[in-house]
Amino acid sequence: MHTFTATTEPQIDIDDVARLVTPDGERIADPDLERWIADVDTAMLQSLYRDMVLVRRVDTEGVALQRQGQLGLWAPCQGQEATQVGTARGFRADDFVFPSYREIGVQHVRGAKPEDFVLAWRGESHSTYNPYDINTASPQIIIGAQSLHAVGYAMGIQRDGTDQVAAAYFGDGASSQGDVNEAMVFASSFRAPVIFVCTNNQWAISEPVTVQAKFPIAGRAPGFGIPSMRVDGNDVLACLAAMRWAADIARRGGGPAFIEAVTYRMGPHTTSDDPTRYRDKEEVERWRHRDPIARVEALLRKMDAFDDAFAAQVGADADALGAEVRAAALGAVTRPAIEVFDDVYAEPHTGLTEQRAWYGSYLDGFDTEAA
Amino acid sequence: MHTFTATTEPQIDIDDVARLVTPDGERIADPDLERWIADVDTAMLQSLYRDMVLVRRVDTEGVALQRQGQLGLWAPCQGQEATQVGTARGFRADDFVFPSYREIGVQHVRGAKPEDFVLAWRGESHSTYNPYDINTASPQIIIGAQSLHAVGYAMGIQRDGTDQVAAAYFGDGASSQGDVNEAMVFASSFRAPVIFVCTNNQWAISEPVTVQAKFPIAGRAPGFGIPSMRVDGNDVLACLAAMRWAADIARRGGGPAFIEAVTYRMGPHTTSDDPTRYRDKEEVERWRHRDPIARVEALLRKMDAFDDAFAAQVGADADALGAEVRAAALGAVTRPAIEVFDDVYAEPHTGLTEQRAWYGSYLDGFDTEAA
Amino acid sequence: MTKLTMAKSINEALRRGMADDPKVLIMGEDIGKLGGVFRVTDGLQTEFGAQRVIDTPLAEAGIMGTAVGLAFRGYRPVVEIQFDGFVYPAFDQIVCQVAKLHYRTRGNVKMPITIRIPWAGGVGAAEHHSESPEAYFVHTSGLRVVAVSNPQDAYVMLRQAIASDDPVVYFEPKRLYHSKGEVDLDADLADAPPMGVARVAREGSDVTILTYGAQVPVAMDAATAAEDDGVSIEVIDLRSISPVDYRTVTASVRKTGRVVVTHEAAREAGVGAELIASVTERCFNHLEAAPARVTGHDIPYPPAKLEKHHVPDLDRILDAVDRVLDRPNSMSGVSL
Amino acid sequence: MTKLTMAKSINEALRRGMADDPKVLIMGEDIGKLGGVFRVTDGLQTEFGAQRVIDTPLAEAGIMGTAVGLAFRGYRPVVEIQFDGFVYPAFDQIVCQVAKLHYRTRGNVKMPITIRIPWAGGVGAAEHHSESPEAYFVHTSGLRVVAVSNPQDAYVMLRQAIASDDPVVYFEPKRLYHSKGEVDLDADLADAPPMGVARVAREGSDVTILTYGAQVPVAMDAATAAEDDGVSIEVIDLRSISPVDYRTVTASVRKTGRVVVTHEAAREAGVGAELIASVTERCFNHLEAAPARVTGHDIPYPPAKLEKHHVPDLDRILDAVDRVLDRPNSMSGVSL
Ligand SMILES: Cc1ncc(C[n+]2csc(CCOP(=O)(O)OP(=O)(O)O)c2C)c(N)n1
Ligand SMILES: Cc1ncc(C[n+]2csc(CCOP(=O)(O)OP(=O)(O)O)c2C)c(N)n1
Ligand SMILES: [Mg+2]
Ligand SMILES: [Mg+2]
Repeated sequence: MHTFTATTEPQIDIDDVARLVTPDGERIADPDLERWIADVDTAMLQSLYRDMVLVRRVDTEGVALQRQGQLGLWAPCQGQEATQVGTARGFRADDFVFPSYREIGVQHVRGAKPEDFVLAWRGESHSTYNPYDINTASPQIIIGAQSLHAVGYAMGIQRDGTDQVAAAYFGDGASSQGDVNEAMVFASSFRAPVIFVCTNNQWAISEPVTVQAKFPIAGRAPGFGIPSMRVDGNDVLACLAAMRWAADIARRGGGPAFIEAVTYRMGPHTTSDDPTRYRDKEEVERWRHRDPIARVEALLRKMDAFDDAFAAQVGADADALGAEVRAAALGAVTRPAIEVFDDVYAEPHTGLTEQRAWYGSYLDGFDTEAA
Repeated sequence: MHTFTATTEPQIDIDDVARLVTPDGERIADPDLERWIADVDTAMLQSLYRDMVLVRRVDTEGVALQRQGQLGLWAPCQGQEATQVGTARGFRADDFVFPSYREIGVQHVRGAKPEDFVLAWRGESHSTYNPYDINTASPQIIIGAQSLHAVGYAMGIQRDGTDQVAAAYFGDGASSQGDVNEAMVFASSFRAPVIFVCTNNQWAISEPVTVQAKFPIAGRAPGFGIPSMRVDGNDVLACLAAMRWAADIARRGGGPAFIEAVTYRMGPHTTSDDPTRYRDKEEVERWRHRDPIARVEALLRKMDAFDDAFAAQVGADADALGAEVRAAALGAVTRPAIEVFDDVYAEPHTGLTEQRAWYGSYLDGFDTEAA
Repeated sequence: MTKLTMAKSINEALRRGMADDPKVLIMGEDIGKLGGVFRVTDGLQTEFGAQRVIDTPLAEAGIMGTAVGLAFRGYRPVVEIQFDGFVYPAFDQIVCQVAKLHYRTRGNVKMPITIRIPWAGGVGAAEHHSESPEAYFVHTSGLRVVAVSNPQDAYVMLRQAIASDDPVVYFEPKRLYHSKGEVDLDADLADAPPMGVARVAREGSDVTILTYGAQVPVAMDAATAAEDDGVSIEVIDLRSISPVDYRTVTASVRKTGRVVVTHEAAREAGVGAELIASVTERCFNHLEAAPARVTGHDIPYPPAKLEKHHVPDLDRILDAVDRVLDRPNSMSGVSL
Repeated sequence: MTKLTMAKSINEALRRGMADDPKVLIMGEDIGKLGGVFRVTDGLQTEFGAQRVIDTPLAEAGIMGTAVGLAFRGYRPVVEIQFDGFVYPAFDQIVCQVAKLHYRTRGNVKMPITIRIPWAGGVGAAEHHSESPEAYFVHTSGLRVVAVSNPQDAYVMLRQAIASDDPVVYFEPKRLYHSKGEVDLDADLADAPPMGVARVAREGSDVTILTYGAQVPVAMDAATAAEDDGVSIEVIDLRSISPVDYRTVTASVRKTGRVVVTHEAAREAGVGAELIASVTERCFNHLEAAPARVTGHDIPYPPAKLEKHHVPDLDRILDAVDRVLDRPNSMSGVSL
């Protein structure tokens, strides 16, 4: 037979995913994932839980700060904590990650500091942390562009002969972009150690995933020669396992791997968005019962590893982080006007030097007038 | 199982294709293709043969004209006649086809006139025929761009409620372009009646297909939900059958279909190219034994349908066409200079009207000086 | 006449454009149920259905390339690019296909595509959401480029763009979406000034300000302020920035002899450069002073908190007015 | 000194750039075994291996985007775009990433990428193979843009571009690939004029011609022809078109008071517009006549048989020289 037909029906079953913990918090076995989490003990599970709670707290704080006019915009990640924390915990510190604007949890796991979550959304700067400090690029806004950056970075890893990996995070909407598909072509052609994480949160602003794909997005990668996995994105254990599976392929010289994490954007696209215009409350409610944090709490309780002291400690940590985030926003100091000219070029530039000098004297003119 | 692995080994077997006639001209049965050529009788087979011979003759003439300085460039299609003629014969006249620069055979089947093959390569105009006369767009030079045009055209067909189809031809190299992948996304999302024909002639200028794809290109489409077929591109019957299979899906409202025709570019990329720099003679020789025209001749002989009279008639037809093509090139008259300003806009344009008037008077100045 | 916001007047132009011609359809990201991120297409999918108001996959090259195919088939697509900074993935299709197909096919294939671009800054947005890419399109032969500054023009010019058999890039300033103005929805379009004609937004005799889009109200404010200072400024709203209506422009410059151009886009090889070069070529002997540009700096659009130091404001325009009048200004004594 | 074609001098610059710095690598379509469609990368893959001379899949966005990733990792990619007309699929990555990443990351991430573009017309090529897209990049803040006109500059400036920590778009005129000139391959690059400095290609006192790339030899021929006519022309080869060396330019214009700009690209919002606007701003009181532009028409690049009516030639330059000297010319009596 030389015909290829789509192997799955044109309908996307959100339960047709690899999974280790059911929505009710029951630990189940999965043939693909099991071996990758053999070492995960109670402490580790608790720490995954803690990360998710912290991320949700940062997110809640971000929304609140935006409502209070402290931030220009915020892109909530509520509902996606397991995808972000679970996969990101699968990296080594020396791997390099290219996130998109919604990957608050990834940034948190990579080591972002409180101010890093808010200063860009406040409009103080286009990005915050130095990417080399936490081996994580500034969050990308141009949909899909970072997928190629990750492949290029991975090509650099190959040339350096190390066993690091690079990774790109992008959404279900992004999967339609030419860049993302070219990234798969290049990654496959060069067998680059790169991991693609497609966060299928069911929506690209107001467009349901079915506008982008009538078949599972994970089903695209194999056509490019890239092994892929469709995982329950609300199951933090499964997400961790999926990333370990993928990173292992890449690290061992097996080339790229692809993860589709099936999850849900519980909030609006951003604080500017009004999802009541385009989606049903019922859908949101259905997904509320699949909450990624509640799921781990249920599992921990079944394991007798969730007591009041633990809950209180995590709550206190989250409060502390939330307070720090808030303080960072409120305490932000806008840079002097003249700094708009900084860092356009790495080396001196005659044209800009002249414009900068002129603008400086123009601004000085106001001081003089005022004086 | 929720993992997807590439179903084929990372190596591309050129004989792993749907086929109806072996390289030796033996008619074999193929489960996927058989029903689509039930009506093909001897006369039809002879006419397919004739088309291929004519196309090869146009191609030979084009190369010769270029060598003689009559054309600026030529992109030979030798070796690809079966792919082009076979698939193009599967269309209806009211279907609409978007070819690339090498689709001489497609243009021939669609009704291009002798001058249409040479005037653009001669530099007289960017394109020749009126696309609406033969329902075929001007050959596209920007790699892959036309794939999206075909999808858009097909979306128009859907809105008009007819059972026409649109088709795009592009190469193995083109399969890497973002546009081609976006075309698959849009076609699948809208279930547009469009057929993608990827002519895998093993080379994109100097790059072997393995730079673009380590796995069969036809294997990509199903990931987008598009049924595909990998067909022997040197088997004109199989190519015809493949197009009928694809067009039937599209016409019946089944959405897009994808054909990968596995063939070989026997000549250089263009007359400017020197393939001895990058590929082995042996490979070319191996493919010479798979010649698409000799194959049909052998089959016709086995069927006792290839006699001297037939051969002579086809040869004479080819000679006549070749002579017309040559005459069209030699007889071409370059347009007046001022026509560079024609057709930039459909409606009057103040800026260009002014530039045109100035240039006219500038040119007139020379006449005056000369007089 | 009806009082409408600019967003609503664009919405009306789309509605009536579609009602009048079944070949008109609109396509873009989130334009259906959501009605666009700026609500400009609000209600249109309900009214005209998903076949004519098409939510596309998230891929700008795909949107533009399929619009080209629809135009081949005789449709007249109106494409929405969600924000100015997201037009670049479509750049190849715009430059090599939309702009060139009519020329390539010697007039056989028309490209009556309208490309709507919510445009420019001053709205406190994130990176890539405040760009002014108009010069790229002005430099591209085969396109027409317009920029609107008020609800009435927004309405009429969009209808004209849709009716044009040429591709038109239509820039709509985001920060004016909610500004209101009188719009005559029922006027005969044949009576309206053609898309290519500039408008003298304010008459004056000392200095000509050439501008377009969201800088028009800023220039008007500057003119008002200058009046108190005894300076009479003529403000020309170009409306069409390719081609430019040089009849109107040169008439003004011949009168005033002094020119200030203002736009938000970066200065280098921007539309202002073209305007000054053309004005100098056409009116050299009438110029009393070097024309002055007031533009964004030659920097990427800065973070929101700093954008007011990038987008030209009233003070920077007045400073340039002082420059062309040879009065003390920020460049006094500066030798370039 | 060695006599080399421009193609060979670029090849040498790549070779030595790679030999000097293991982080330099080159990537593009057909640059390996074939040595590029113009043979500019001939022999480099044999010498440096397929890890450093990378034949990429056929996708320009992919090439540019992976180059960005390699730069993130500390590499210094030199990207070849096969022909000028094929740079547009990479436009988004160039404008939004290559040009902006240093600014976005406040200097933390450098983009030392060189983008080589075989460029412009006059070679009888098919559609899309003769484009002059330089103004798009000049208008893009964050990029440096250079255009070379002779083998020596081609060699030195490519080495400088590769060594620069900023992204540089490097235009190489196709029709000069086979022109020969003396090249000093062993000169200390530190002694060479910096990339941003213009060159007075010929001194003169009556008229200044500003140009770059393949128009430089045309302008030189025009200057020679004008000499017979008693007109002394100064020709400035700008070399860097962003930023422009206005020190050299204004010094010349202050001397001659008359300016002609010539380039192949379309006129509207082209580099010539910027040059005239800037020269007018900087030298208004020294100008004796309106500066004149000699450019491609505002049309898509025409078919090869007609290109000589599009690309400015000696006659059109001399006509413009007559214009700025107020001698009879094609515009005499034309009122704009
Ligand atoms: C090239 C480009 N086009 C459009 C946008 C506008 N935009 C921002 S987010 C978004 C939806 C993205 O959806 P998805 O990829 O699923 O990610 P999610 O927001 O769900 O995390 C769109 C259309 C953009 N940022 N970049
Ligand atoms: C966007 C773009 N990039 C590069 C080129 C230059 N180019 C012309 S043909 C070609 C190879 C195309 O290979 P393939 O798609 O396999 O088609 P084939 O030539 O084999 O028919 C290349 C790189 C182009 N025309 N357009
Ligand atoms: Mg999404
Ligand atoms: Mg090929």
